[in-house]
Amino acid sequence: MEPVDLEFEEADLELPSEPMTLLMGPSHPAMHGTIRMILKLDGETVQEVDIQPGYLHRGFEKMSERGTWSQVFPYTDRLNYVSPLLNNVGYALAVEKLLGITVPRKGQLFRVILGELSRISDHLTCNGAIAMELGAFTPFLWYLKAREWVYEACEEQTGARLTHSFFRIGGAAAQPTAKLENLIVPMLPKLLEVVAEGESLLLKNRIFLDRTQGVGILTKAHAQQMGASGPVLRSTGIDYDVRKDKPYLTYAECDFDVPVGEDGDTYDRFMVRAEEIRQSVRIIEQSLAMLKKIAPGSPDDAVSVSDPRIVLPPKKDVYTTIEGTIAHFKLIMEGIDVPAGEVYGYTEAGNGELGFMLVSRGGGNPWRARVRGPCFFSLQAAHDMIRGKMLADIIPTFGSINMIGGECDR
Amino acid sequence: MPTFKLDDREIPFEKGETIIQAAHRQGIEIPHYCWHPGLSIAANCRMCLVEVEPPPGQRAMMLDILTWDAAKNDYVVDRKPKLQPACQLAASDGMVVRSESSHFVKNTRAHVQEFLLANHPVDCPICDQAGECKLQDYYLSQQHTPKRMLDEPVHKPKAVPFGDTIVYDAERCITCTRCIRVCDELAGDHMLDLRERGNRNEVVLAPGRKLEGDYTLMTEHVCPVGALTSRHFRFKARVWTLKETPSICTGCATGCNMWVDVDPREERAYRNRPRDNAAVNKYWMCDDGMMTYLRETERRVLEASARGDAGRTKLTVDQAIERAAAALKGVPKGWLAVLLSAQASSEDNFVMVEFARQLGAPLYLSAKAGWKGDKILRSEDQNPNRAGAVAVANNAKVGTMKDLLHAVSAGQVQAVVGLGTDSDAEGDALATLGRVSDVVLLASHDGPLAARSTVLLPAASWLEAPGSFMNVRGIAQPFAKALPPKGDAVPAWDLVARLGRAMELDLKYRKFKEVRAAMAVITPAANPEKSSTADATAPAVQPQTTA
Amino acid sequence: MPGKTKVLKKPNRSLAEQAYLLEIAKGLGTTLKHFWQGTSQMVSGNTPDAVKDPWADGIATISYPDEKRPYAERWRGVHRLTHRDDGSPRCVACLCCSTACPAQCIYIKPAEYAEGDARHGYERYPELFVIDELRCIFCGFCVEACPCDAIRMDTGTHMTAYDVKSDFIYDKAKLMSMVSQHGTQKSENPRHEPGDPTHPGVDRLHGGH
Amino acid sequence: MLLFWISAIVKIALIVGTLVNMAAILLWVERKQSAMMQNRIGPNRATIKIGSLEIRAAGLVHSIADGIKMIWKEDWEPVGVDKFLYRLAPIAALVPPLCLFAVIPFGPTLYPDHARDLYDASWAQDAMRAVPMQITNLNVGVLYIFAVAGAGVIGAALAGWASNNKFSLMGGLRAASQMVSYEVAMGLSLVGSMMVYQTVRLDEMVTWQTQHCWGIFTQPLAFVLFTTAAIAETKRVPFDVPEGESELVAGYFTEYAGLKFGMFASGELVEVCTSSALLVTIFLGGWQLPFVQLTGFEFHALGIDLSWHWAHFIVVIVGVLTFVLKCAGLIFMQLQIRWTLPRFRYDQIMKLGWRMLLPAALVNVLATGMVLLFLNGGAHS
Amino acid sequence: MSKLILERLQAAFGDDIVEVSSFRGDDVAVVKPSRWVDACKFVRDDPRCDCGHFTDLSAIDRCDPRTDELDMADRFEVYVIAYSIAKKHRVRLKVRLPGDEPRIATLVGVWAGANWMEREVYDMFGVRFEGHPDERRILTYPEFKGHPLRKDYPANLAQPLLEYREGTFNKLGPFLQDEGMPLNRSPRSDDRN
Amino acid sequence: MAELETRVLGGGESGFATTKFELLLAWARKYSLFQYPFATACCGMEFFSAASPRYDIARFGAEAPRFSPRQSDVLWVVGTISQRQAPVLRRVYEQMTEPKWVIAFGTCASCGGFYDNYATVPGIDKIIPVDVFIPGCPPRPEAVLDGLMLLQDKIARCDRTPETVKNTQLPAGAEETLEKLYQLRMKP
Repeated sequence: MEPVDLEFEEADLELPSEPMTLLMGPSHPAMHGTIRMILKLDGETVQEVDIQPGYLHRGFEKMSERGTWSQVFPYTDRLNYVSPLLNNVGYALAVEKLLGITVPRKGQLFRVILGELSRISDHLTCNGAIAMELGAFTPFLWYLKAREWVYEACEEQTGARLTHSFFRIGGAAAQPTAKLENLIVPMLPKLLEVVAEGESLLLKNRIFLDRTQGVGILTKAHAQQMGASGPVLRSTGIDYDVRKDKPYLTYAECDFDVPVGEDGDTYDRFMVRAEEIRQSVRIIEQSLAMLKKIAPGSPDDAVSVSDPRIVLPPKKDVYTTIEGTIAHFKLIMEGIDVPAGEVYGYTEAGNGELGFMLVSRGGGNPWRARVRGPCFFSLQAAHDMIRGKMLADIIPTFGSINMIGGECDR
Repeated sequence: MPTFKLDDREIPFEKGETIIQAAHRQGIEIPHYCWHPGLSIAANCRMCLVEVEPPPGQRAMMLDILTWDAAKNDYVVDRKPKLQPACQLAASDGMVVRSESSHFVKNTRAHVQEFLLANHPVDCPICDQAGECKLQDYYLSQQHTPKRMLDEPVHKPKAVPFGDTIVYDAERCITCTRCIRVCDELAGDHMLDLRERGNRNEVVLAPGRKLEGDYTLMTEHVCPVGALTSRHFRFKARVWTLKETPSICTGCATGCNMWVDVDPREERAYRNRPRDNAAVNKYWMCDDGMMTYLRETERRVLEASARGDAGRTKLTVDQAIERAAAALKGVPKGWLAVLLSAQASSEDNFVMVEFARQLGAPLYLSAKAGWKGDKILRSEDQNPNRAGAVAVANNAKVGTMKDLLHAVSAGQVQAVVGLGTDSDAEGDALATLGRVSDVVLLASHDGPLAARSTVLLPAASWLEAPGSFMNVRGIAQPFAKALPPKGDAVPAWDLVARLGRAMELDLKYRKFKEVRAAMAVITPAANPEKSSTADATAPAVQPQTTA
Repeated sequence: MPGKTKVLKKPNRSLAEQAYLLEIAKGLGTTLKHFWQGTSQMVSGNTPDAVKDPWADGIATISYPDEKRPYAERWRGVHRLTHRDDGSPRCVACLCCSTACPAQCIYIKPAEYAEGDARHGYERYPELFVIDELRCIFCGFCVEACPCDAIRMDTGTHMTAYDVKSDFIYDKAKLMSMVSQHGTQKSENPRHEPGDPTHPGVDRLHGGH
Repeated sequence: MLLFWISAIVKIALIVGTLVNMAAILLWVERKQSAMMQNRIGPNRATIKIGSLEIRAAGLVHSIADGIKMIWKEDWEPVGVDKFLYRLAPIAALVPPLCLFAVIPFGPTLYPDHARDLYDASWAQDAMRAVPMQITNLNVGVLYIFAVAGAGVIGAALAGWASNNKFSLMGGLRAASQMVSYEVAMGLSLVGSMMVYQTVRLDEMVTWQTQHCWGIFTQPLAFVLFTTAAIAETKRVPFDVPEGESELVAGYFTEYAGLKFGMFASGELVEVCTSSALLVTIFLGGWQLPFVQLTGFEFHALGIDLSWHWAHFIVVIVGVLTFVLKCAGLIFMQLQIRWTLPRFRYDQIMKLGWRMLLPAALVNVLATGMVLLFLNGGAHS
Repeated sequence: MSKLILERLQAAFGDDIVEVSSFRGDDVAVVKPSRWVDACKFVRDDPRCDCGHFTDLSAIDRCDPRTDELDMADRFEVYVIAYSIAKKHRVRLKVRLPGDEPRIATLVGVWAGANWMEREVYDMFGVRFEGHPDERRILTYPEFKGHPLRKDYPANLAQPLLEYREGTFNKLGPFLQDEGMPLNRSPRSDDRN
Repeated sequence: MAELETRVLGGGESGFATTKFELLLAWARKYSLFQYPFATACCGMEFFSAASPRYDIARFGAEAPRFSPRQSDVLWVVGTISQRQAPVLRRVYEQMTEPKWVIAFGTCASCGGFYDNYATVPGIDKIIPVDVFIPGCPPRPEAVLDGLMLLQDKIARCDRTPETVKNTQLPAGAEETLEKLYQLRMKP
């Protein structure tokens, strides 16, 4: 309904002023290079905002349809490139759901451990970036230092620092190396120390509190409507965590808490992520203990299923036996023959529920591989968090959504 | 129609058909190596074994066997039914056959497959069959267990030359005898045979012979594994990178259906393979037809040119069309001759006929001279589309090349517009063409006519444009575009249409679809959709009738 | 399942926090501590060995290029083509790697060994083996896809920067010149292709044995 | 008279030279200091090679490189700018902080004729032969400072306006309002001090502190307020909203390149120096070192009597050095703050300025007045 | 997982639910286009379904251009996934649309979050959403021609939108204007009565 | 733009006839590289890593990130440039003041990487000149520093020729195959 035309008075009372339109991004330092916001500003207040994603649209879904099921892994690495292993795990689990197979226990624990390390690096980056964008550069660099440790541990296991492409349908590309524990166990307390030190600069500091508390508020109902998930949803007070609500891998056996916030403001999101780092550390410690308990040589003591129709045979077999060579060739040439069907596989990634809607028509290539990038949903909700607030509030709000271009624009 | 039951599915069959045939017709594949729909039954690979349930009231024939019990770590006595080869077992009404649903069958197939692989060399990386090898297919679908035999496999001769076209690898051979049967039954020449027994068994040439004749490549085509490889194709490409396109052989007037395998990355054709069509070529092609893909790139015309006083000058296609149009415009009505081509597609010829009709020009037909045909597939006429060219002329008189040359010598022709470059007339006779002031030629390859043209336009070859051929028996068959045109080449019908438009004729064709549609209306006989008996893309499901 | 929801309450702000100064001073104290640690280490030259002890307090910088961190055993670096015993490439140009490569950065032109070569007629070899290292995404799929252990990424180096695109095109000779982390160029694949002089018992025309 | 002119020119040259170089040095200090805080090494790879000698100077050479590069960087002007104002802005940003130093006493007065003598109060009568360690001794001292510091805002505002860029404009506006607001708090915070010192001349303030005690003890609140306001005036974290990188790209000087950008950047660093110098002068006793009198070291307390007489020029040098070191300490503190704190939001800055600093400054004036009234016991009434 | 939601849906909508299935624990119901919004509202509001959390909305192109006609009757499948945080179950609702001018009513009124997802489906598949408040492309740019996730769009078909460098630099043409798009008019849950 | 042309044309000549002053200037520029990080994607993470305390790109004097293109000397194009992003990148490059350098950071920026599809620009050298390519997906910080040092070398040599093709030792016949390979890739 159009309001009744009452334009005669109000316009005359004040000096005519036009709202200023400001283009922010995509190369704006706070927009992570991939978002453009068109702002209508009244002074410093944001009257209206048009958030335009898509500057990092790289055709993930189209590219997935081109290659085999396995060739999607490098692309998944680059979805949420701050926590690549979680995407690897998410995609592998979705395809495994479609195939109806389960990975041996060691493989599951390995996925949990590396995945949670990835989550830590994600949250370190996000929280560090919030601090940096608020002008506190030092904690950011401290967090980066800690993140390097995580990268170095992951490099030892997977052979790459960031884009690991490590997990496979039906397992992982390799066994954990002997250094797994040596690299992780002494690191974790150090890492928590760094986190605490960074927080000591921020959490009691009124400048930081004023900048984050009451800023970028998302209500419970609205968050659900918008499809928000992960830390953004939990900050509103909803304790939805796929690891708890629909446990996968070995999360059901782990003792960890789901941190939730109170108001859904930037501070809550910061705190939820900070707490999740601590919970992830707990999960890793427990998983390492569980890993130790696996009896060598038992069926559990494998990272991959042994079906040659799904997992490449061991290299030794490929070099020396025709059976291995054939299986190897079939998988390389044609890919895994995934039966027709469609599933929605979802896991808790760094930013929330990472869903893969996979459609197979049989054969080696995905028919459709849709990614539900959690931050695409959160970013949509950002519109309401930003509107009516001040220009400077965009930065922590946007930062705490942890918009990752690869996952958002795909 | 009588039916039998295969894995709970009713399969209709005709009397005398075997189970595998009837299932094959329904699109169900029962694993097999030695059986081939076009060949006689050998039943030696044992891959197609199926379980046949006894008729009601009768006891199943059971055999005592030993099976390995992992729990007891020993063999235990067990029983299994006697399985039957589906390729040899004639179907009977109401029969109940179990293939995939029987664990006995599955178990047996796994073991047959394992047995076939027992001595197989680790050759996939160097084997050209990898990617279309039945051993690979059935390993994953039937066996998928790791190797158990750890001994050194039996070594047999490798890289044995079987004539000029085929190389044989005995280690890869599963002695299914398909190649022997092809020689016997298709070529009618017993050049190959088996020798030795058991794991020494191998295919050998008949003493003093080598693999020769016109159908040697069919031995490679039927080989389900990588034992026989073609010298032309081996080590050149990998089959899984190739893309197949349905096409028609241009070698002779038989019009054998074939697949052309091209590498889309390199835009190059790597081989031809027969495409099953019961009405035309059944499952076969001759060696010359298989090699036509090589001819496609030889002596190509890739740019437009015109002959001037100082030799040929290169032109763009548009310039050449302009020049040709300018020359042809001055030719008085009736003094222009239009030359159709028995090598070009019906669509090209059709537009050419339209062109001629609008100018009132008489039609002639250029064609290759004949070659030696045989009773199997090879037609004596080397031109794939003589019938089509005549059909699109739509009852207009089509003179031969000789007629044209007569007309030229009689001074009745001032200019010629022609398709193709082939001529059945010899060199000296062709020299007569020198009397004609303008010879505009649209050719994909260089040849006797192209050399005598005054304006030469580059046409797309048969792999570079879609079209259709009508074979000697009057069956019009479409073929698809497999490669993008090379150089400046443009489909011939398009060139004719552009030339016509440059001459202010009414030739509106801009898309291939439009040409095909017009052809379907004006000369329905030549339209492949109407008269083709087999869909170009559908798999062969016709029962075989080969002897 | 154990574990529960943990509500993170917003703490009440004390007056000290509201007045900025105290907490700012504490923050300054923390950063001063780091400053003092770093400065004293730098001045005294006692910086911790960042390579061996990444978790040490204080200066954590690896002074690349003067110091280098050894790469992980599994680190996927620049490719190399392995050698056979006679120094020829292990690769048989089966094209598995280029098939598996998501970036399509491997180009192989297979060919048959020349007449007279022991392997003539038996196997193929890569006449051209080119990797565009600029295009490569270092996912390791080529190594995984190789059925012959012919291509490896265990060189323990990273691909360095160039200012010219064509420098990134690594051809067969260059790839074969790369050495693994452990100094070897040999392949670990024990298989002998049939044309190999070391292949057991092959008689070209009649099965030996 | 000749001495006056010579000494004035030497002093101006010395101070301007030092300040401009200080920008380069501070750049290095800032980099190194932040690096140390962040567990890294910081710039160290630039080398000057003189023969076989390689000078790295722990990264100080990088600052030289920065300067040279900046000077020869393309001086580009965006389309549609007001050329005059655009060029004026960087000058307007750099000059006021330099001018500010004119009235700051950075050492005891030097009597060149008596350089080697012990101090004698009688020299002071021969004013013509004195070289005060201050460029000019204005009798409006502090007021001059307010006036000149207030002019500093012009640079930022002009730059923001002239750049024809929305981010610049917002930055300029923010800078203008922020500086004007804090100007008020800054001025009021000093009122108390002026009341205590009973003067507006800076040299007299130092003298008063020499005789009594440092201003930080008489006016602790004013010190805090003035420090806050001074940091705000320098537009650095946590008050760097006019150029807040993550919000306004580079704020009011987004469109400036090359040397002009360098002038803004160094203007900022010079402001850090000046504000430190002001703080030292007003609150930390200026060039005065405890127990060092004009005659030398004097300690008369706790029943100990120590005196150690120095030649006059030594006293002057010690004074200047003291001043420099005090400034350095404050600069260090400012840089430390810059690398520790997050930044305010624009409206929070305004709130802080108007709702906290200003009332506090007023309270301070009131309290000072009452204390003074009480101490003086209504002597003048 | 019980098939509670599917049963409730079938009870409420009868024949308008074209098809239900459960595969690997995923409950799927195909709805007739005419009841699309109603079915979604039902799973959101029905107290026993209670699927208030909007999880995903996207589409699938079921056409294989090699074998199927491009305008096949059920070419596009638009699906929405809804989740109940309290009851921990989720459902996937689908609607099948023809390849020729696919249109469907918008879900923005049901879940505000459908806004961008529907824009994405429009962008990628060309499905129009009737009543959508802000229908424009989201991941590609306004000048983009075609819909990239349709099966008949070649993956590497680059569009000549940018003035690429040709030869020397100074030949560069004028640049694309900023995308002067209208400001976001997305409906918000809280100011919608 | 006219300047640009002289720069491109004259680069080679001035590259050899350098004066003392030019050397001094080159030295200064080499050690004072203000960077504009045009970070869009995954590579941004490794760019952070290069700036992190573990690798500390500041040691090279390339500390200060200036988000205003006017004030920066080197444009790091970090991550995938999509068709939609490309005009923005071009604009940023045009806004930079001379002298300016461009580093293509990572596979995507250098050649599009494995995103050879409708959305991605196959290498930023299609849009702007590039001085240094850093391979890797993403490059590890060591490689980043290698690239930076290479750029410093280039600056010190007064080498202002972006992306000039030098001769490399390739086997006979490889060139045309490579040419073909590239053509195939660049084909729409």
